Amino acid sequence: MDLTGALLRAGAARPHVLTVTAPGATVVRLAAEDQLRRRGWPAAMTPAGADILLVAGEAAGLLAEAVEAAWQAMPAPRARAVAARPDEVAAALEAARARLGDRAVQQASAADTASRGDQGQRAPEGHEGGDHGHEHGVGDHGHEMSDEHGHGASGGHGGHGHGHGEHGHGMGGMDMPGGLPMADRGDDRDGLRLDQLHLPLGPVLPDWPAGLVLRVTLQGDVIQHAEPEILGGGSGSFWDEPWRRAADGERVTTAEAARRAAAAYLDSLGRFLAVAGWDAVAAAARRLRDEALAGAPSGPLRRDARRLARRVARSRVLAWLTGGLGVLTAAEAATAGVAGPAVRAAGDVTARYRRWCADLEAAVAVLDDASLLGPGGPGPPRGPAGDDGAPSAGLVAMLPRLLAGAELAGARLIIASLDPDLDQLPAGVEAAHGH
Amino acid sequence: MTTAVFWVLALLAAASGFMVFRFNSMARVTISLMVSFLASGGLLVLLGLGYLGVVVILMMVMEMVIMAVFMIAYMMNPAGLMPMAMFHNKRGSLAIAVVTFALLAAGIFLTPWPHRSGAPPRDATRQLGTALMGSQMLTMITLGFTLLATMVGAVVLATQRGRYDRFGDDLKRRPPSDPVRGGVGR
Amino acid sequence: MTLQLFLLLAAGLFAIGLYGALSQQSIVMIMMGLELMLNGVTVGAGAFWHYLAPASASGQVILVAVVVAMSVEMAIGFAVVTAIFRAREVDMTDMAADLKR
Amino acid sequence: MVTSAPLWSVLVVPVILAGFAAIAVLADALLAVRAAGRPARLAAAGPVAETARLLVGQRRVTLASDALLWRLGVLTVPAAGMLAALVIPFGTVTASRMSVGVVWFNAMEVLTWAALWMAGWGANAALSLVGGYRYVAQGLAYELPLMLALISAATGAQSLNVADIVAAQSHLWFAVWMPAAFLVYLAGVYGFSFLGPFAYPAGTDLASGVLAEVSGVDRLVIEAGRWLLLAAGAGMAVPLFLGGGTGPLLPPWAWSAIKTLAVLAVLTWARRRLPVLRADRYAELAWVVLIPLSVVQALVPALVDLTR
Repeated sequence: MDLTGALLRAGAARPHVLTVTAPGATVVRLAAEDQLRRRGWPAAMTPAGADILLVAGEAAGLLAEAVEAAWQAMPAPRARAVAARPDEVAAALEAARARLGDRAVQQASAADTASRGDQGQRAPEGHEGGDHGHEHGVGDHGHEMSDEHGHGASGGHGGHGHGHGEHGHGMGGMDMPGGLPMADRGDDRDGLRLDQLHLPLGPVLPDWPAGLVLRVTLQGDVIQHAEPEILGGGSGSFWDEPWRRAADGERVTTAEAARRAAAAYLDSLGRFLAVAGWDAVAAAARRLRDEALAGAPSGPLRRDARRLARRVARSRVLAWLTGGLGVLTAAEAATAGVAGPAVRAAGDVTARYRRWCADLEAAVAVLDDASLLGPGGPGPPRGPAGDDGAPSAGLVAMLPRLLAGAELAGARLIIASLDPDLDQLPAGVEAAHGH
Repeated sequence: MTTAVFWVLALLAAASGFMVFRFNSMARVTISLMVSFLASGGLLVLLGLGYLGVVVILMMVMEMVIMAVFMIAYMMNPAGLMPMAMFHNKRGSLAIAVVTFALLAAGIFLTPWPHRSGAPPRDATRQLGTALMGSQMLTMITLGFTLLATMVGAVVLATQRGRYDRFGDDLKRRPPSDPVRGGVGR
Repeated sequence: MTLQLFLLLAAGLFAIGLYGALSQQSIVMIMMGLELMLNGVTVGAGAFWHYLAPASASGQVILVAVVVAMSVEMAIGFAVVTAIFRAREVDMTDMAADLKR
Repeated sequence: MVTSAPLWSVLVVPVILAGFAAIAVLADALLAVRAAGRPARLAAAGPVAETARLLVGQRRVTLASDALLWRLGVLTVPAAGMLAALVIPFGTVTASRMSVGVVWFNAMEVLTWAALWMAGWGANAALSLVGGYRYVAQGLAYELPLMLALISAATGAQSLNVADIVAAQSHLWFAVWMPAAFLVYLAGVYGFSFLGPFAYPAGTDLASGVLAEVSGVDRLVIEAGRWLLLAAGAGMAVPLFLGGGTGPLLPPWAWSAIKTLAVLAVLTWARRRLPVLRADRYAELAWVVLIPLSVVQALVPALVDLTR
């Protein structure tokens, strides 16, 4: 009896998919999330929890390295799928699932992962050294590697736990077990100089802005210093498309723009709620977003969106959890070149997501307005886009100040409540520093 | 049956206690001490002290996990990835420990222990409770105050910020300035 | 299972703890040694109660006192380590031995 | 009257517990399928496929991991649930009629502290480690109110024996006249099974935190452990606050099962209604509001006992 094969096939009926979105590939990501929801395939959080690694868009440069590292970190059974365009998603997922249920393919894959010294089935007890740069938490795949490759076998690979940080360079001569560097100590707000951890967050991280890497210095889980890095912009945001077309002189109706804006707010809310750990409502927001983009009738859409917006905006627990986090005054935001909800909210995380809810209600109110998009209609979801990457460039530039002193959980909420869309940044800003 | 359980627990308690000073990793050190306490708790249950045995298990799991946090925060080499010895006067300590053990062991076997007086109570927990709330009330009060003093003292020693840091020099700042806001908004 | 066996175990735990408390340099490791010594006392007190005077609650009360002593030792110990660490960034007794000079 | 079952019943307890946990998992899958707008008949397929994929999945091995503590931590999660369940009476029988059953339950549930901390530490990955520490912070917040809730029930019955606590509720359930203790207890159940609003150690913001690097059978064991703990918590709520197996018409075991399923249903449903409570907010609430509240609650049965 082929028990393994049967289990493989049974498991492949519902694979967990880790989606990595390349800059400029929001459309592909949306198609992928829609597909996963329809199929009932859960989204994986980490390479360790994933069966299929789906690359949405074309990963290049540092992102390609991060994808490769994530792939190396995935235990068998595993399969890889690449979809450059939205219409390729379904076929890519189906092919990946077929490979996932194929015993011969998976046994080869398992042998492959087992042969990599530090990744085998047999767990070497204690401290096995290895020279792969991919054995870390999700946050840090690949990125550190690219800096360290020149160091040879035991270069530092960043992001290890155990209170160890790493300082990138300078441990070439030290013979550390496992190639792990010792941590440095640093000042902290509580006056205790404890070990620091240098950890890149992203790009392979769930519910994280595509193409963003945040290099953080942690003491405990308090961020002492954060430096954003951008893996490349897109050629204009998907969410700004109706306004861009209107500016080019095309005929765009208010209804079309409102639908896009509503979907954008729902997308942002979905990401924010997922980070806040309110999975059920996050899933509802994403489902509504997919329906809005698929052209669902405006009546039920309006009703459901309003209900969701009110439920989120009125939740006292959520407001209690997010109050006082990441306060951004209107003046500060304006100087940084930020517009849109983040400025109009002028406050903490709570104010920002409530602003989204209000804007969402306003957008769904004009879903049937067939008039031409004018200045009185709904604006672009993140505020007017500029050639220099505004407003998302400004949002990213503010991260270091807002995140310093925040705890990891708070920092994730702050980032999700700003929700920068790196597709707004001009293409080819590879590895540009946010400030 | 009980004898077998005794030997297993006794050897476990002694061996894991010994390993506390053999492991390099602070995590393993702490967990090892925890296992030693769990075995002692089991031995107390074996002796008919159900309540105290289980309380020792309950307390020591919590205490050791909290201890691990501090161990790892303050040690230079918490994961023990780079083996390093941090001893002073290892041989002297060993000699003192061995002599102490020898003296204690000699005492244990040479002392003419008295015979058991009285029978174990039907409910040891009730015996303890009645004693602490009755004849031993003074002990209980002392222990209570000791714990209270410990709580206050430990917080005062460990913390850096006081109310002037939070509420300002005139104690009028509202809301207080805290690095991370709490859930009640005091 | 006799009183002697329990006491021997208690003495063993006490001696191991004593060795650790005397030989270790790091304050937190010394605290581990102290805890282990108190662990020995716990086993001993339990054995005395069971084998010598089970009718009286004194053995149990001693046990309670030892358990309280353990928690006090840990709480104050870590508070002191935190204070020393904050002031000097050390967690080693040898480095905090000003009174020697 | 609750009687003690023979020793072999110790082996039956995990089976019954796993049955309740499986029902809860299926109910949860049903709720998830309904929320996603997919046909309800697909609900059962989810957990089955999930189990299959985890059974064949490779174990993840990370660089310089502490494999011993990692596996020990993972295994302790379901073990804690099963051990805690030993003292829960089912109808009129219980596997262990321990005189200190309430303390035993508490001690076994506290084993998850060590378990999750070890699981987080062992993987040697930053997010996993943060998840492990988060559980300690969360534990410090939920544990003391939970203990006081257990003490309230024990004080009401003047006994630490679960069977006596059931007997003391023959006229009135403790949940009725100790509602605060009951609610705090239910919050504690979420706390030690790190599910729902207390999924903070395995939060999405940490990419599933303590579970981030766990794959294959390990993942299956730890996920099953969460639901076993939830089932154990729901099962213990019945003798502590809901009168155990007492009830009209039906036999006691049926009442135990119905009440346990009802508590499980509430817990499974309510876990989707709230976002994750971060420990930095919840800890202050727990210490400044819930602990005093629980102390006052524990005083109520104490005063009632005195006047009896």
